[in-house]
Amino acid sequence: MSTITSSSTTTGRERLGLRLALAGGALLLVSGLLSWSFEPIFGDISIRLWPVSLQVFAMLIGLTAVALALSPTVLRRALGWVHAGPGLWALGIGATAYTALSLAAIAVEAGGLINANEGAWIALVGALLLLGGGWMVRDRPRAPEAFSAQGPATVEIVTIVAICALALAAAAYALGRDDAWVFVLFLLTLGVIGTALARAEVFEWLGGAAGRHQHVLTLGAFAAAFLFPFTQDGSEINMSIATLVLIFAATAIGLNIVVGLAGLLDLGYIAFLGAGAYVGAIFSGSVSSSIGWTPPFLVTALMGGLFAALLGLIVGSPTLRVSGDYLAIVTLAFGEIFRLAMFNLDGNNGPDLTNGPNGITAIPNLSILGFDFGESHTIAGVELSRAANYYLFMLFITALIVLIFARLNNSRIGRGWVAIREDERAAEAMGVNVFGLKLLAFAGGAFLAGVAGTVKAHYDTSVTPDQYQFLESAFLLAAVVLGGMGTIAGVILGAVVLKLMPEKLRFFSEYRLLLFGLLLVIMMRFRPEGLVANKRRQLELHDDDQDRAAQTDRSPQTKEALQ
Amino acid sequence: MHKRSVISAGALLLATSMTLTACGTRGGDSGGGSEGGGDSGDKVAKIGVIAPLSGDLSALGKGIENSVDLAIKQANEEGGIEGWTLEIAPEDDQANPDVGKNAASKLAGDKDVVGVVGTLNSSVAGTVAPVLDTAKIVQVSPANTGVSLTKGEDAENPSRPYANYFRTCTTDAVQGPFAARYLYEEAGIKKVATIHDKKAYGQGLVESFTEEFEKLGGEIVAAETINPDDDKYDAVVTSVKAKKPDAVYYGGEYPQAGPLSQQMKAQGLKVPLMGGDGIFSPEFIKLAGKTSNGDLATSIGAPTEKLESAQAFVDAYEGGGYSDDYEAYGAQSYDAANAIIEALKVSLKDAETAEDARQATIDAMADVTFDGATGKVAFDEFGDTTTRVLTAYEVKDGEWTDVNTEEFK
Amino acid sequence: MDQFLQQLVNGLTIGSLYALIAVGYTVVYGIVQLINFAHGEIFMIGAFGALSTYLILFQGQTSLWVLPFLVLGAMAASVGVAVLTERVAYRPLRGAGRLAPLITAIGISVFLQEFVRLFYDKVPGLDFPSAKQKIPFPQIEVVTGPAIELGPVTIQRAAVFTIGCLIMCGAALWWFINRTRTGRGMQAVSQDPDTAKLMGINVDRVIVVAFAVGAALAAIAGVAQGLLNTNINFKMGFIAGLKAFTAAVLGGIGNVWGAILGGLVLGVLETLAVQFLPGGSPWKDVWAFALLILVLVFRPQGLLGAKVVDRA
Amino acid sequence: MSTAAVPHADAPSSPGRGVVLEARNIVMRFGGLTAVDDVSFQVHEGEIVGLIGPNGAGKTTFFNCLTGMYKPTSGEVTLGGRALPPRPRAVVTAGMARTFQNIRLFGNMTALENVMVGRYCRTSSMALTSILRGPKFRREERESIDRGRELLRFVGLDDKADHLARNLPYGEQRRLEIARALATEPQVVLLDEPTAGMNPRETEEAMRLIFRIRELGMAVVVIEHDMRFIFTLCDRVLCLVRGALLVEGSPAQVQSDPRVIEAYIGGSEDDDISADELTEEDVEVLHAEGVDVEPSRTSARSENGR
Repeated sequence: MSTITSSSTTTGRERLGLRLALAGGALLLVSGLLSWSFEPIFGDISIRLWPVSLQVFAMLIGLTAVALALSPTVLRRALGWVHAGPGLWALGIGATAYTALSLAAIAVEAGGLINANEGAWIALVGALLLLGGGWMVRDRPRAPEAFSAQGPATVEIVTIVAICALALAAAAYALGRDDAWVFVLFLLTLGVIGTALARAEVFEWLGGAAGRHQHVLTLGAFAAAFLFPFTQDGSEINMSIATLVLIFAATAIGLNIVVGLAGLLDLGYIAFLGAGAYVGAIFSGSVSSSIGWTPPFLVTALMGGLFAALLGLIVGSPTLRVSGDYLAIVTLAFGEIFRLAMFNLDGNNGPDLTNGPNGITAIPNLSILGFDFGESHTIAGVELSRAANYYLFMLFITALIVLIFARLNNSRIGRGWVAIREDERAAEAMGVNVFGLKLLAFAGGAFLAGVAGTVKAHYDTSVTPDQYQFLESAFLLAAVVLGGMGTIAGVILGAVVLKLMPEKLRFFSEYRLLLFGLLLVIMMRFRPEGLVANKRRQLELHDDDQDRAAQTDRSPQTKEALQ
Repeated sequence: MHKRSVISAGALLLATSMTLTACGTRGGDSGGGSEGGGDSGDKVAKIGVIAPLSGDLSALGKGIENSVDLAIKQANEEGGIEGWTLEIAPEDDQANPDVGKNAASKLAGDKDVVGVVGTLNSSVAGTVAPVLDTAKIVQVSPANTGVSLTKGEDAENPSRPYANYFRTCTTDAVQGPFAARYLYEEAGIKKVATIHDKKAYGQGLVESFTEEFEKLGGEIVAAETINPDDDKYDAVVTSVKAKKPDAVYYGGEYPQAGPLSQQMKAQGLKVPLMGGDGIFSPEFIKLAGKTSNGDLATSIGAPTEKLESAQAFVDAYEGGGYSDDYEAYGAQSYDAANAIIEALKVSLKDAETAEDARQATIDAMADVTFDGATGKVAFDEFGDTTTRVLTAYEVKDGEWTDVNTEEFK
Repeated sequence: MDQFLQQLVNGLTIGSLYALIAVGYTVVYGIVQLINFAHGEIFMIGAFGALSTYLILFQGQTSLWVLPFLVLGAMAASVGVAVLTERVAYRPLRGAGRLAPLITAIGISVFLQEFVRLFYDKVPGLDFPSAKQKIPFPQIEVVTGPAIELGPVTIQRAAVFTIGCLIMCGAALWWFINRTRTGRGMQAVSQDPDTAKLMGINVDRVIVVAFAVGAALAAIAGVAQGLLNTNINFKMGFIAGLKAFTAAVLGGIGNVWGAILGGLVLGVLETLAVQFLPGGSPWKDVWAFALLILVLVFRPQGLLGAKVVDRA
Repeated sequence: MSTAAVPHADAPSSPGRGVVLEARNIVMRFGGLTAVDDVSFQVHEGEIVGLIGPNGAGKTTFFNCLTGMYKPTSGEVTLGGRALPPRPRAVVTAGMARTFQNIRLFGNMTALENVMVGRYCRTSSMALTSILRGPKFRREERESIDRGRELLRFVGLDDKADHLARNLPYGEQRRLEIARALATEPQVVLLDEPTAGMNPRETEEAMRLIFRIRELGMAVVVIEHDMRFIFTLCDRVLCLVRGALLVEGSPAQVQSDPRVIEAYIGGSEDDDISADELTEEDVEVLHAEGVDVEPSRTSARSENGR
């Protein structure tokens, strides 16, 4: 917290800092118009007055810096509520990192730092000025009007919509980058600006605005996601990445019911996706399926969901007696049993059902009400490829899952789950049907995953046991943990990060798992609540809280119950 | 109030996003322009490779990648195809059908790719072939032996499932029986136990082996399976040993076959282990240890080192400075790549872009015929190779030594 | 009957491996109530430690005197990594609920596997083979020679070594726990950490010792597994770890003797299941995991009774 | 709405009315330790009953037996004449709610949500209704919110409805726990040390709150160590020593009973060696293990636990 003697008067040192930051931001802005390299790399950053890639990113950072630096003075009217000090400090660090990495990129791609042109150096100077200015104002107290700020409704709605559109544009742009350097630098830019704005407490305001216009936000986000295929001009590869991300995200939200709401750690969740996928595959009419019957897809989807839910009930039943990390191991064991059973039901070691390790292949494309998902369709002059068809369908399913999650969360059932998560015995003593709700969480989460699985089977065209190994469960859990347990936005963010990064960064794919493991360790150490923390219901991960410790019995069992 | 704000928000969103994405496109265009320019004015056509470049089977996969690379380099040096430069686009499938499918999607999405060499595993081919078939990209496998890839699921009424799929190796339908005849006729073994890893390749081999072996009058005393993820096969070896076979026929690959052979001998089951081309690798001998002497394998084609047509390949490979051995499928991969290059000579001639030439390349494949490293390369109406020369090898003094080469009839 | 005896021997061999690894789970759990998910990887690191020692110092040697050095190399690697993970990853999370350490453990497990896979052949100055595929393990004459035939039963020499290791380790463990100051300190901490702290026991140190003891036994198991299977690979720890955890639960988690008993019982049940249940060897892990679930549900305190039962 | 929200106190309170809660010959053994030894008692409508006794006397264990958190070794509990099954949920549904010695709120839920969890057993919307937001769901949800706010106002927390329970000061957490218990619409409320750790002013407030609960027509059973509090508040007082009922009577009677004083003095003397008041988890662990309780160990534990 900033100093208590917070006065809105600005000291001389702060004034200097703000000016330095302003100058730095301006330099960054200007640098974008200059040449960064003698070589025409990264979409040709050698041309002046024609900013592309790295230059544009620098200008974005510069623009943010200028806005923040001017917020206490010139823009006081509009942006007076912004907490400029910490924002500028974060931006300074980020901008320095960005320009340094840009120089490194130029050096690597063009062969030596000698190839960096004046623009890049000016950007570096700007970043350093910003860093210095930011350091001077980093303790600047928050303006008194910070939290009371509530703009007119139209301004807020426009802002929300603009942010959705920006997110769409950013996603489309990022996916379009083939150059790993540009991709990384773009992500870094987003990260830097995002962190700076978060430090400047812009998101507090946004959070408020979003809360006041939740429908607009939700619809906007989905509209942006819906429009996404139309920006891709039939690019199959980007759409297939996007579809993978969606399937993954939808499953992760299902898992979030179990882990985030009910607090039951499930390490075998991928098996439910697999159960749905196998049902989808077996009843798909694939030649390698041993069952010839092909019901309409909606029936298959329902069957897949119900079968997964049935498995969920079976896995959930030990929760009557087992909880905590024992439960996690039970679910892990169950997941392995599922995979091995699918592996073995091939006629050699059991009934011929799943075709063993070879899996069920050549699964035909979905066809719902005459709409063939395997064909390209032209809608509004834009060609929608096969992957885009599945993307839109998955988007619909994801929307349903999000709706179910949100509504359950905010109901008697959801409160029951959270109560169980918080203190199982107290919940029971207050009349909450603990066992029933736990089963419901398992079965419900499994159902949603099962439905997603039936679509995945058709999209993947093959279902093999290897797709459903433990590591995939760990990935799902990581998406939930990374994003923020119990949140929707966080889990979607986590899913995007975990699926998108390895697809776009080829050089990185070899190290994907290594970094994944490291990420889990670091997140648990430094930010266990995830990227998007659930402010209202932060999980019990920062257990060292004083007031908490005071009221908690010290025996391990009580801690256990609190999980 | 709510409804109105939502509608106006939607309209606004549409407008904003269109503007923004338009901006994005401009940046993207200028990016694409600078990248396309190579050092010559030639257009680029890529030949993809889908093989396990990491994981247990990476020795084989690297051999495939390097051999294709060699073929492409040679073609470019010889002036290859007028106006075109060939490039290699390797993708790792980790011997996993799912990863393989993603690799295939990636290659299909690359407009420059006109052909693919791969895969190693039949199970991976099951997911790769449909993707490439949809994209009309020719696929030539140097190693898939699963019968159904060319003849369909129904063995009685063969019908070709993927028009784009060809292979330079013979199938299980040839290799299994060849092994059966070798064991029964040459080695005089009448009682055999079979073990396989349940994958398409291993199971297919064992099935065709069993059929032929029993037809010849031999006896299959035990039929077991293992899980390739296991390291320890004690339980299986014990059951097999109790049936007192004179040899064990294993359908699968060397990462399992090596330890299996070693553990068999250590448990006192001192009979030869025989397998298909999947165990024909020096890695097998390393894993199986000293007791592997006497183990047998079949492989497709005549021994590379002994075949005159292959000698040129071996020399070129060794001169190519590759750090990995060409392994079991080097020669077949080299031939597969050359088959695609031969077809491209026809199809790329009149093509504007590489993507346009895809279908024409598939059409041209049917007529390709040349003398490759493994002998004459040509394909029948199913896409199978017309040569059916096989060789049996035996481990002698820690090395694979060929003991019998003949044309399978 | 012959087959039964043979499978019994096989089961005891595998069971000894499980038992050696399971002790690590149980000791750590008994003291900090943490399922050290990465313990399977510690076992794997042990095997690679032994291999590295061999490749650096004894390349080409096959005589018996090499073996103790391999074991020492394995222990050094395992204990080092285990203590490091405790220090860097687990200690900061102590008292932070249960979810965070478990997720951390999963992260460490994945990280260690990948680290070995990616970088084993990249150690500067040393010509190690790539760990991306199975690596043959050095053969030591006396322990990997021809099998011993006892009537109808064949016993691999490496199996004798494995079972022998278990017996020796069991004895050493008994002596350590009951006869040394540190061992008694461990007992005290596992029974009541608060009181132990009040009595001046350095709990941090005891926890490190617990990790180290578990890692040392896992390292021996790693060497034994290498000799038995004649090859090792980077993912050998995952399933072995799960099985060993099953063994620890089966015996009663927190109870050292329970872990040893549980390992042996699990190994024997598993091999007998392959022999006598339909479906054959690919189902054996299924039986093991099903057993784990059944034990957790119906007898969470395990065969010999666990220290902390109230997971229910 | 507001009138329906709080049960009516249709009669002034005084003992001697109909029996609401009755416990007959409750015995609870853990291994070799008898924590509750053949205790019987009755609670009448609108009565405030105090339960006192030195540490380790088995008061909380007795509460756990009453509320179904433990299954008594023998004995029977009836509420309004009907036998209560030893399951917490059934007990709450039948009309008896409790608070905990060491506060067990749902820390990461808001105060209002905590109270709404108490409404769980009086509502019945299941998953599908919740997802579809049917009319029943909306009615119940609105009722729950209104009722929750009503109760928060009743305990004086109406301005803290949206605060996380964990962020409330200690005294307010105690009151919130009471509101949560009241939300289950009980006939009898069991309060386990409701003033532990409170300052005199807060204790005074708590006392007034308990009187007001009685005015709503509910019977209250209170465990307390604060004698002044007990003797001012209660209509009747029971004193437990070593699991057995020592004295029962009016505050004045109990206060003057020499055995009570002796029990307290003696109790504190041999506090170190007697089986101390076990936390319920400790006992469960021991129980599940089938292990005899080692007195020294448990005493050390619970001291630390407090």
